[in-house]
Amino acid sequence: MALNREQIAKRVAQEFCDGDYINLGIGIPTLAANYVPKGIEVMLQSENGLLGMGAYPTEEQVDADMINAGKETVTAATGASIFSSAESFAMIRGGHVDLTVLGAFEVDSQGNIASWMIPGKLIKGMGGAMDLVAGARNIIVTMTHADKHGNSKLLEACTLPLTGVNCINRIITDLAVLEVKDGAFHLLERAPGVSVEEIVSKTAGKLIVKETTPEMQV
Amino acid sequence: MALNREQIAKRVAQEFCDGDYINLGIGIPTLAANYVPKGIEVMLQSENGLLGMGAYPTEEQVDADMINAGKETVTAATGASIFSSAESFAMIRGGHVDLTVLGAFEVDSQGNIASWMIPGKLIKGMGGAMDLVAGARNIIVTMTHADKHGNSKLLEACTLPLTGVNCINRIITDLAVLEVKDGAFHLLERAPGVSVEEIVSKTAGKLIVKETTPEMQV
Amino acid sequence: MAGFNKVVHSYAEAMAGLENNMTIIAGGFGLCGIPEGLIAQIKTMGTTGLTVVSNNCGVDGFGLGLLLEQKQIKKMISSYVGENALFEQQLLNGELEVELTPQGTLAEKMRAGGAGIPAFYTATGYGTPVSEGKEVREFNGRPYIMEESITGDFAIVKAWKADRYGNCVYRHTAQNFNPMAATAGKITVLEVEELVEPGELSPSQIHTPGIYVDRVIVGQFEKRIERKVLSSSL
Amino acid sequence: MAGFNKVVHSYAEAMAGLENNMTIIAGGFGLCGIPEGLIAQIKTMGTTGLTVVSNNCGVDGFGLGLLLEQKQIKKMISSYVGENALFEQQLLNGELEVELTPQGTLAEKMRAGGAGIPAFYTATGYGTPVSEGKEVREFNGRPYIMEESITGDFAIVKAWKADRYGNCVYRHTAQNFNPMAATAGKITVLEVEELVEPGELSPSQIHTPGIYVDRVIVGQFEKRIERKVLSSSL
Repeated sequence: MALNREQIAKRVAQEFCDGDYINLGIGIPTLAANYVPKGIEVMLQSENGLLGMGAYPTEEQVDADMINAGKETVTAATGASIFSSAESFAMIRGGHVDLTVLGAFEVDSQGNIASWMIPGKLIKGMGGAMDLVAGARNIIVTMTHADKHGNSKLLEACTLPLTGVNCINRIITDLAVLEVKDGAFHLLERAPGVSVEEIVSKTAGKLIVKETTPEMQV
Repeated sequence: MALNREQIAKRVAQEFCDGDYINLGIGIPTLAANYVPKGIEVMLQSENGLLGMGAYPTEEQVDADMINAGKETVTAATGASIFSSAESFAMIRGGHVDLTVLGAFEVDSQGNIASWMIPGKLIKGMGGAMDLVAGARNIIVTMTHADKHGNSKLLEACTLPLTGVNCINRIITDLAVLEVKDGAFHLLERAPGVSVEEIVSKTAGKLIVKETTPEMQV
Repeated sequence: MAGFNKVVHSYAEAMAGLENNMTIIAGGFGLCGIPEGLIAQIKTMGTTGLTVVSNNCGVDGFGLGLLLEQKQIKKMISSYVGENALFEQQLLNGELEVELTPQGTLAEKMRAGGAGIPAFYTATGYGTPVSEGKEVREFNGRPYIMEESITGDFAIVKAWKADRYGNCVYRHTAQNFNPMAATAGKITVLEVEELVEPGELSPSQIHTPGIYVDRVIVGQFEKRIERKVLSSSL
Repeated sequence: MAGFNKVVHSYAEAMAGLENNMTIIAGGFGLCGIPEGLIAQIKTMGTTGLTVVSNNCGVDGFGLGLLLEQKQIKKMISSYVGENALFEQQLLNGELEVELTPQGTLAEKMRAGGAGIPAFYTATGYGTPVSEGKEVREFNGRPYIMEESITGDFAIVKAWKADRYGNCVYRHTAQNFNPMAATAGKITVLEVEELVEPGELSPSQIHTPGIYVDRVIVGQFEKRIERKVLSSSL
């Protein structure tokens, strides 16, 4: 069965390594912070200028001057630092953030990503996403495998305006974990109970499937 | 009679305006800090990362971590700030420093300055001088009018490697105060007892002299 | 000795000199760390044709959103439109010119503007609509685009504590774009929560040295919260 | 949970991985804020063919001057040679390659290197020997030259207090080039006066966030003064 949001977040968290500095986008990526594997320590970077994002505040801790990039109230973890937007993006663009996890409208088999506008319909703006995909050492996209009409979001070539080119390393969807390399999606894992055939049918871009595809552990 | 170092410094200080942020080079410029006119307040910038340089320390105040750009021990004045070299030069190069006073080997009538090397003989390095002459809003050079052999240091065109081009506004020497504009030196003041003829004879570059040239008040 | 006393006592003084069609650089991220009183003053003045450089444009009815409502803004240079219905609507209608700029590029453009750097290269936006019309250049085999710096006629900045020299510190994540904005205005105006005596702020801990600041005004802040999320809400 | 414990207990560990012909970026201005123990370790290791990026090269017999004496340095990228006889002599003799770089350009090159900016434009050095071979470009009618960024295999940095995450603060003007150096090394090593518990440094007052730092070692510092000038010496 397709994973729910919490399950996708859990699978994302399995990608975290001890000592990683990680930037988590709004939505599912942010949920992954709740599932950091036991025995490892990671630091979360929020691009509005906070390294070492802590838990959400209690009512007493709420402070309008303490927010994350999603404009949510947060706290600072022990060992946190707070700085300007220029410093924050120097960090991101200079390749100092180990991992970025973000959502997308579309990803293609060249590792391109589209996530910030649908011409004529919706303009969110790119915020920090273009900087993150250009700068982080490792980039994971989380999204549903297909849109609500059943159309694949894993394409041969993105149709929407791009956020970045040749930058996505890994995709974690409600159906599968895939690697992007050499101009193709490589199926690594499938959601428990989801067949390879379903994944094949919902992947528009070139997909490489090995003889056996293990189920995700979530 | 030609001014001594202290007198040149006194004349330099007359150029200071209330509220000015000023960078003073090593040597005579630094001495000018002792002659800030009564009733005005200026802040001294030291390019190693100190805005609001104070007096030299007492023996008890000496601190190896508190130096100026001349590597001398200093103190911080009230209202001082301390920052990185990148921030310091952002300030300088971004045009936020009102006035820079520095020494030179040669200046020419195009406002060019040479101050950091004599090929084959001496290489001091440019330090922050190239940044200062490219960035400050107003730049004054202090030096002796002629070298120890009597050769003019105010030339038609500098002969030594340049520090900056078209950047010097004013020159204060032991003999005169001059403005640099429209490809010529303009004599504004002469040292007490120094004749216009002497200044003319010791100025190699084009010199414009008005009918009367007042004496400096030092 | 008035040279370094930058404190003004009215918003009219604080924004004196602002004219139609000027460019304003504004600190703040969402509604966090925004110069609330200075924005209100611009609304009061009714200045129009403004170009505003700010990561966001407030929300409907608060922050820079107030100036959108009054149609005082001709052009926004921002990274994010989402969650601001009027902004998105004016943009889609073509009533408002918008230069969407990646957040890091925007921060760096302001810093560069303040630091005398007219342009720099960045990988951000290469191969996307952001790179259209911009020079592409390779360094060490990777393509980068050239981005030019931004300066403003005014910079409006929100700080926590400042002294009369304009030295200031920002509070928590209300720092955000404020330090860069402060460096990039021909006239930089600081709206602060608290005026302190010179010397109270430790020299090594000052976020923005006073050299960048022209005027300081003590303001009152509502500090509206966009998304109050509590640990118990999870 | 060793992920963020960057503290090492020997200078050998601190500089492990340094090899001949590598590039080292060093913080410090003159003898102020230099990583004394890390420099001594490089002398002990005897590594040669080094390119060292540092505003100065210490003095004869102290700081980076020690590495000049041992001829461990192939090339210096610096702004200032004055007051260092051996430096000037090796330069004039052609024994040492020197890329003289304006101080502000040097600081900006390090910052750019750490910030993913491969090149930027500056007015500094235009029309001087520094601009030779560099692209000249006009912005708003003024000529600028293009300068490329600098990164190093190692950055050696001196801080005052740091925690095990590598978050640190610098003391007074011993800050100088250290913050930029810290961002520009593939491996950044911090030599500090004092190790503090995480949380002791206020988050908003940290000068260099730990993300830039790979190793932290507590050192002993002589802190030699180059020019002791007293108020009474005037």
